[in-house]
Amino acid sequence: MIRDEDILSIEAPTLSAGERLFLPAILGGMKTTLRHMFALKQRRTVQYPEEKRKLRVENYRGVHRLNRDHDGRVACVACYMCSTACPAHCIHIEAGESPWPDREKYPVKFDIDELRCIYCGMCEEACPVDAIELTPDYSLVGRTRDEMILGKEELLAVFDATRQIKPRKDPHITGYPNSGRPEAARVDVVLSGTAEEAQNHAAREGDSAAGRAARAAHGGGPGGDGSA
Amino acid sequence: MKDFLVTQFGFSLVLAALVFAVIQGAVAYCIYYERKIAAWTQDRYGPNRAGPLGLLQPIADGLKFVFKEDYIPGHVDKVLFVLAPGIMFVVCGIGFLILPWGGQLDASTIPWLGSHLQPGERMLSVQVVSLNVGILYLLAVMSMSVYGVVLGGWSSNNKYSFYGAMRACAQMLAYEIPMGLTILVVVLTMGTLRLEEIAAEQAASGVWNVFRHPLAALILFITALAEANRAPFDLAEAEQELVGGYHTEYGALKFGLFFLGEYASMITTSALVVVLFLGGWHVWFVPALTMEATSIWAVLAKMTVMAGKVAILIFVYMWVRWSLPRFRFDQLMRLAWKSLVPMSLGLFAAAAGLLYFGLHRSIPACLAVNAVVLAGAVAVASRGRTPITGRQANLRRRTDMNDVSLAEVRT
Amino acid sequence: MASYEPILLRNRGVEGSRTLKVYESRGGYQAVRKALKMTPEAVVEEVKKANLRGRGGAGFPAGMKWSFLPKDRKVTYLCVNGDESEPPTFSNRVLMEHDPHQLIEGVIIAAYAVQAQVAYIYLRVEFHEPFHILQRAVDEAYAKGYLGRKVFGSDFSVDVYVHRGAGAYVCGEETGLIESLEGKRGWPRIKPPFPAIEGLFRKPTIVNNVETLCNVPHIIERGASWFTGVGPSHSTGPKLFCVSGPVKRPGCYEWSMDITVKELIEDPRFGGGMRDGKKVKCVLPGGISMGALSASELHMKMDFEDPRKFGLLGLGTAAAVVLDESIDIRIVLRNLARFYAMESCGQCTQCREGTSWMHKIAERIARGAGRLEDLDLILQTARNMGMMPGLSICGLPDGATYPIETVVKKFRGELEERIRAQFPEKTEVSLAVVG
Amino acid sequence: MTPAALYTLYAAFVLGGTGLYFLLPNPDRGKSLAGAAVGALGLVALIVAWALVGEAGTGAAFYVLGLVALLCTVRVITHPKPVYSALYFVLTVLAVAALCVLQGAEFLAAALVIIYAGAILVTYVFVIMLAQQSGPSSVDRRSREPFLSVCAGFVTMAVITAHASKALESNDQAAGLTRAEARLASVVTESGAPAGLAEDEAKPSDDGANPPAVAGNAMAMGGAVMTRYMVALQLSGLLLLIAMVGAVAMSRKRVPQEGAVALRAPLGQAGREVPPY
Amino acid sequence: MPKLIIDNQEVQSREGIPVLQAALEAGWDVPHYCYHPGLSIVASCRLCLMEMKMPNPKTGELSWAPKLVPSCQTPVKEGMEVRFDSPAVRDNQKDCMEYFLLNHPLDCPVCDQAGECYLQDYSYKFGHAESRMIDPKLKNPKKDIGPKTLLYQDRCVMCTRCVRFTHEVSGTHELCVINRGSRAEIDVFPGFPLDNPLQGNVVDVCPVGSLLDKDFLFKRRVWELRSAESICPGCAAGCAIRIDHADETVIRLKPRFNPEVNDWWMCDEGRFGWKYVHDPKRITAPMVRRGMDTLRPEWSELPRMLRFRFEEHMQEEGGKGRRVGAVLSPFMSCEEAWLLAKFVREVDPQAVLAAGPTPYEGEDQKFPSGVNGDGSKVKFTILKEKAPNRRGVEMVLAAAGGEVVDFAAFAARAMKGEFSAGWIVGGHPKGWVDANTAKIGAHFRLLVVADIFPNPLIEAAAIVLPTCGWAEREGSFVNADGLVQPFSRAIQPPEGARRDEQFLFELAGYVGLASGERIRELMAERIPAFVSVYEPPAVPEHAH
Amino acid sequence: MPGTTEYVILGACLFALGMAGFFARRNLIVMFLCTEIMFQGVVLTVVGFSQLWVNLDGQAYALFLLVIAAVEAGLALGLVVLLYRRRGTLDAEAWSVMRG
Repeated sequence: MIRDEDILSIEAPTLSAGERLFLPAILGGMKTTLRHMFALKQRRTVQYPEEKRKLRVENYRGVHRLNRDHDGRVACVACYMCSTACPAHCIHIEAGESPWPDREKYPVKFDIDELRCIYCGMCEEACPVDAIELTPDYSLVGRTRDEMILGKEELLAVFDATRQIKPRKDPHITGYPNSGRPEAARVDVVLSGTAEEAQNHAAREGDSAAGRAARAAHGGGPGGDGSA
Repeated sequence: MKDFLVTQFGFSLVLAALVFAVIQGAVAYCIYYERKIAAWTQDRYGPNRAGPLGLLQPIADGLKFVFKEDYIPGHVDKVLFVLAPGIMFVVCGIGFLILPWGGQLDASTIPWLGSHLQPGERMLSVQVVSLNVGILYLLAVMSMSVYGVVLGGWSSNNKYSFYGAMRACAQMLAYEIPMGLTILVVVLTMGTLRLEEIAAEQAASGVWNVFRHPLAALILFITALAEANRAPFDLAEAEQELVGGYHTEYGALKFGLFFLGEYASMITTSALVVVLFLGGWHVWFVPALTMEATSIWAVLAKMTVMAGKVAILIFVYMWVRWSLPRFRFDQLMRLAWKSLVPMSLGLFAAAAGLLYFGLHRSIPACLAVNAVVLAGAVAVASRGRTPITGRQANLRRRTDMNDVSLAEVRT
Repeated sequence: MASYEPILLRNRGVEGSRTLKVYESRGGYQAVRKALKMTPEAVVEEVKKANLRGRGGAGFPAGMKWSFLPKDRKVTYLCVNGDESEPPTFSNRVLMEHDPHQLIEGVIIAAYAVQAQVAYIYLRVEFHEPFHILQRAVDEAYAKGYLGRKVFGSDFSVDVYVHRGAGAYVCGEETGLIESLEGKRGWPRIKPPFPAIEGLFRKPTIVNNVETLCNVPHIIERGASWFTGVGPSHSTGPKLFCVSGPVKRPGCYEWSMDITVKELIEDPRFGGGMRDGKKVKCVLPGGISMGALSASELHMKMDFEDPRKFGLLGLGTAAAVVLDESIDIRIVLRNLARFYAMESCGQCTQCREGTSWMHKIAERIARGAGRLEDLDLILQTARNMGMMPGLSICGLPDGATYPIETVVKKFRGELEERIRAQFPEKTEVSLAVVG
Repeated sequence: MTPAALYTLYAAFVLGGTGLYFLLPNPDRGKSLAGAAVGALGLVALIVAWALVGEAGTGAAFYVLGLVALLCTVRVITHPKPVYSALYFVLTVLAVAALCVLQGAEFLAAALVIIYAGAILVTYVFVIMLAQQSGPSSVDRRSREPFLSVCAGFVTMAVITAHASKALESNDQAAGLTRAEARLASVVTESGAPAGLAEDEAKPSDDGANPPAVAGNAMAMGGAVMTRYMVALQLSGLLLLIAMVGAVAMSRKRVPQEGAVALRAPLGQAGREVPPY
Repeated sequence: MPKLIIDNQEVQSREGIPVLQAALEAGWDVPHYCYHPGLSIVASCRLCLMEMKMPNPKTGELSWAPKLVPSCQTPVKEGMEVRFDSPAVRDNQKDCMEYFLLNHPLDCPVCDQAGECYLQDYSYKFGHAESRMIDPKLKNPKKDIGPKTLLYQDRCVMCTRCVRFTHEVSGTHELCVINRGSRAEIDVFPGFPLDNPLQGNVVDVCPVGSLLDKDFLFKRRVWELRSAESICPGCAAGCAIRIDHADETVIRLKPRFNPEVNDWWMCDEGRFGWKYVHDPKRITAPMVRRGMDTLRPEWSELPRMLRFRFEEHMQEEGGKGRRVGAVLSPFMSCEEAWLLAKFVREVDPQAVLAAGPTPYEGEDQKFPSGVNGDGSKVKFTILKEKAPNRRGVEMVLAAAGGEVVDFAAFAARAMKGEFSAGWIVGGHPKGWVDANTAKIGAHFRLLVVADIFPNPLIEAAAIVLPTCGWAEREGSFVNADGLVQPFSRAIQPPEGARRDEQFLFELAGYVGLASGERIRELMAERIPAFVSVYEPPAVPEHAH
Repeated sequence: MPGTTEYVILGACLFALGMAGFFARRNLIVMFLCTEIMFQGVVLTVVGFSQLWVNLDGQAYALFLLVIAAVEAGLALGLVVLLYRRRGTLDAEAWSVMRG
């Protein structure tokens, strides 16, 4: 609601008689365009298929990718933040209980309709684990609409294809310290030396050991998706 | 048959067919030309893929128009929907009939065809029709082009089309008046309605009308822009507001006809300006381009010169289009009714006065009259306050009322 | 220092002091006989007059507490708080181990005064020996008819049960004790209603400390005026003091409450001075919950009022821990914090999370990864947990904040010095989890 | 005019009137082929009548243009969609203009096209489109007293024709003579027109009463209008001015004063519900 | 009706409620976790602390007491003055929120509670932006505490609502608190999982994402859900519930406060018993049998066709004394029953109407159960009558007049061939037609069977109509206590099916859009009970 | 060159058709169109007579007719629009009720 007192009454500047004709201004404008017309060396157009423009890799918003963490697993935790933030409603996620002990959820399905997408980058902003990113790849083509709906495997493949030119940032906010760094410092406070505490502690340690084993069993080494 | 072709009627037929064909081709290349100019203005290359320098682009475009599905939406008035582009095309296409392309032609100089004639035996007018109301014919034809736009807009049964049509209609009606008046200035100066005579007169005296009536020439050029619905007067198809204006619903060949119509009328109006003000086919100090040179080669040279002048004018059209922003509708109307009509009226009255005193051919007198009219316009314009338009006027009002009583306004 | 004859500990060291026979022979069970002849109200009045302040730590006048009971009650319980969990404190244990009948006599008088039909003596689980001693004494008393139906032939009946808890510091808090006694998880109850209105099994209940009740027979026997004559006017009666740490004679001593901390440490009748000639660095004079004194504050009197002047919470259990100069104050801080983090019951948010946070900070400082701002942080945390008046159900967070705050405030210089002196790389804390 | 021609003409009128009656919009009837057929017969009769009265110079152009004018006029009257009526009228105007050209009235023809087709009818179309945007309304589907209207129209037509033919017949001789004289005059009169004028044009006589034989050229018209009809010209200018003022006054949007809005009914409703008088 | 002053505003309150409840009802947003009006008060979260005017012990003057008191524990007294809008209270809320989040993993992105989590809400409203703790967080385990519930201990705020629920409402005592301090955990006794008929409520009472429903786990983010107020059709108790749905799919049910029936609770049977709504075996399209063929008619032509066929039939058979018989299922809403009864009475004024058989299972279950249920007050009951609207249908039949019989009699008369045309409505999710009932189908010449799942009667039916699950239609149920309760539609019927009340509305000869309210208006002329329906009182906006 | 009689007959036909249409049609705009047709008839007639008398009077008369037609169109259409706004219909019958 704009209040009346907030409205500024703006007077147009008073013009001189010559200016009132607008002809000088018009001619001035036309001079400018004429100059451009014959400044042949200034051509800015990139002859696309032959020439390609250099992009700012960090900022360009092209095809999405789904990042892998250091173990090669999909980094996404299926929190739906991207699909919630998406103004075009082009992200469709189905969450499932993750096979890895260090996180709760992972995406069973992760589809992005690249035709619906407006490449605003809100998904990237919304992602709490920096799992979804937009790559500098803009040459996405397809013959059918279905082809333009990228699934999890395709998005991971985009990551594999672009990880050289745009390496993955380390996530800075995450509830899961192990998902980002190879060996995040894990300090548990052992409050006292009672047997019970020690047991609990050992049990938790055991958990993570089991987790490592499970990871190995899932083939979660680098290169493998681990979610298959 | 051989003789028929060198009679005026036969020659006119041939010329009509020739000019019509050339104009259609020229229209296609106008589009190419326009795209190139647009590109250059914006530091781009423009079409450069189809053929060398993209020269085949118009053909590709034309083929595209032809091969697209000719779709008629279900909600339109079918008869008028089909009729409208036809009207547009025909009306814009028949204006060139009275344009003089090259003065007189001595039929005997035509190789082979005129070999049986004596030199000077039969002089042909390089013009399709010579009418004694020539300019009136042109005006009449131009006034009919409104129908194409209006019917196209209305029959589309789409509010954007309809708005576009209404705007085009009002615009054309408004700009026809200054256009007619400036033409009358020339008519008064030249004392004839026949275009070929106007052109010949300028060639004979070597004084183009633009040197006598530069202001009238400018006004005619501006109104010609408006009549052809060209930027900055392309309100009828303002994409930002009206999607595509009156031809929103059109596609394929029918849209192509509208397109052709627009460019054809550009050519016609440019030619009109050239004939009325720029000496038609005349260029100084070139022997081939005088009244007396009537050989076929001279005529061809004249026609080339004429075409060149038209091409330059069309370049200006396009240059203007890619330089200037579009008028708002009220500005457009204000320009017509409050600037162009009074100025052209003044010029017309002054020209009549000059005619009364026999000074109508005098360059200084004419220039003085033009200067006076321009000065008068400037004086009138600078007298008033800057018009406050649109929103600002509302603002003024709001704040004024604020002072009185805000409560009253709110209740 | 005037001479003082032990009253409460008069039977300590006497052969067979735990037996009924010896106790009676040394004048025991006279007071109860006297009391049973008085009206309950008169007994309450007498105790009130004596201004017997609770020895459990808070120092609430016992007589006053008794008079809070609703008049129209049908069932009343008396609970004896023997859950002596405050770290350096062992006076109750001494009382129970050496003179159980003195306690039983006090229980009977108190039960009579509040007209309680049942009395529970709640012991902490670690008190194996006191439990057995006390149980034996109770059995003896039952056998003699001093307990059970119509005690001492009067119309008054009282049953006494000795109960052992399951081991928690909070069970020393009266409502925590009640919960525990009811068989539930031992965490304090919200007040109001106070136990005197609705306590054990939702019935009016009086909870008194062992030492408090041990004083009662003497008040009845010798009169309130005797009691008020002992010690300063606001802190009347005999009091047990515990001394621990590197003093020559650690132990439990009885004296009136006009003794200073310094005397407690230095006097040969008590602590007897520091071992190996070390200097005192810090004393926690009232159990650890009341706060710490620096070496310059040893002139503090061990009564109910003086500690406040030194920034302490109160007299507490009057059990002084002496720390010598060889001790790193960071370790003191850590140990203090760890105790409360361990013992917080987990009910109230401030206490549950605050104590563990303070412990984390203290732990880090002790590990050598402290930051200077951690001192402010720990103070702030302590304050946010709520110092008197507290924000929680029970007083545990108050007890947790005072030692931390007094240690940080009174030894800030040393702490800062220690922090500055630590290896710089250790100050970098793993930031793997920041949130 | 011969009686045969006259009777043919009357027959044409009767047939045409009948046809028109059936062609007039009527919701109870579909498209009337019979009406169209009868009307066509009427037109044929009309052509025959023209042929019977016609002079030698009457060419195919006249028949074609005349038929176009008539057919378009009929469609103007009978078409249920006003837009189409207006467009047919444009065709009528064009046909009439062409007929004028046939009569050598070129300036008039140009004026007809520019003013009628280019301005007046555009305005009509404008108004129709603004007022009636959705299909033919019930107003246009039903005629008002079609029979009586047709009778009135065609009786008038017959009366005018009868009288005109009679008068023309009596004046034919004299008229022919006058025309011949005029043609002669135009040849002998020296051309005083400005340089560049076509040779077949002649300078009008001073008072315009005795125009050149081939009339209708712009110069002659100009001369006539500016001299002989000067007063009429000024009056028509005045008339146009008055009309302009009137039109502006009529279509002016009345901006209500602040606060006065509530007193009046909303604009759209004000007229629709006629309050009881 | 005591009046008290909260933040300088006078508030009218109710007798015997805590100040917190009074403030919530008056619109204050007082943060709280442990307080729940249906559970005992422990005042342990210390978030609702307030300042209170108390008499100065020395002078007796009223002044703001230095000590903050828990508003959940302080009963309302006439004339008392409290304030929440003071620096001390705000500071405490702020500090408390910091404490709550100290060891919280902040895994909102993967937490199912996110969006309806009071840790989120309160830390946004009352908390700090950042935590000052740099030390590693304490990690508490995730536990599988029962077949339907997961416990994420690290998200827990130890409000003990769940524990108190099992103690006080279900009376089953599965949950308890173990360990002390910040390591305190909610847990079950080994070998005794949380598995009682009301256990789903512990998820509801949990103000944070600590207790989660395995059925809903990871299914949806809550902000994608839309809600419809409804009534549980599981038994005749008529618990008020909320249907949370998304994309035309029921996602979960939640109880709605209704002091007359279910208070804040609902049973697991109702909570998880809706799955049949999305069963692929459902009948989804009307079928008309013509000879050997089965046709699929358009819904739009069905009302006219049915009326025509019944009227035609009555013209043929009516004279022979054979009547129309209709069975109205207790799974129908009152509105549907009324519309169908109206139709049947119109085509045959002497039609015989019957209420369909009502399923019963076991005995009524009353809670709290077990040793500690002191029996003084039953807090929740699961009825053995497993149909939502037997009383409603009976009310409609009573008002419909004419001959009304019970189902057994109806079946017997049908077997004798007394009815030539019939309209039998089912709707029981578990099926209801036994072998004997199936036989009556053969005795009808024109039989319409409407049911949600295929049943044996369909074999004999000339016309089969699909009915809807309760989530797909709107109307009202009358519960065991005679309470008329409306329920609204949550989702669209499956492709091909149509809302029953809309179809029957048109069948009964009305035009337009049917709504429960509109039909009740029509019904109210005949049955006064439907003049108004029972709507539970609104829950204070900030209460939870 | 066609003779005067044909023009007169054609003019009469147009005039009469215009008149019939004016009576028969109910749409105000179409009615005005019909009057314009009557003008056309008159124009043809006077042009025909101009031919007959070989002078410009007829044509000049026609020219003034154009003026009248333009004036009529301007005013009449303005009026029609006004009336349309008042009644929401173009039906002439809607204005047949006299209100004095």
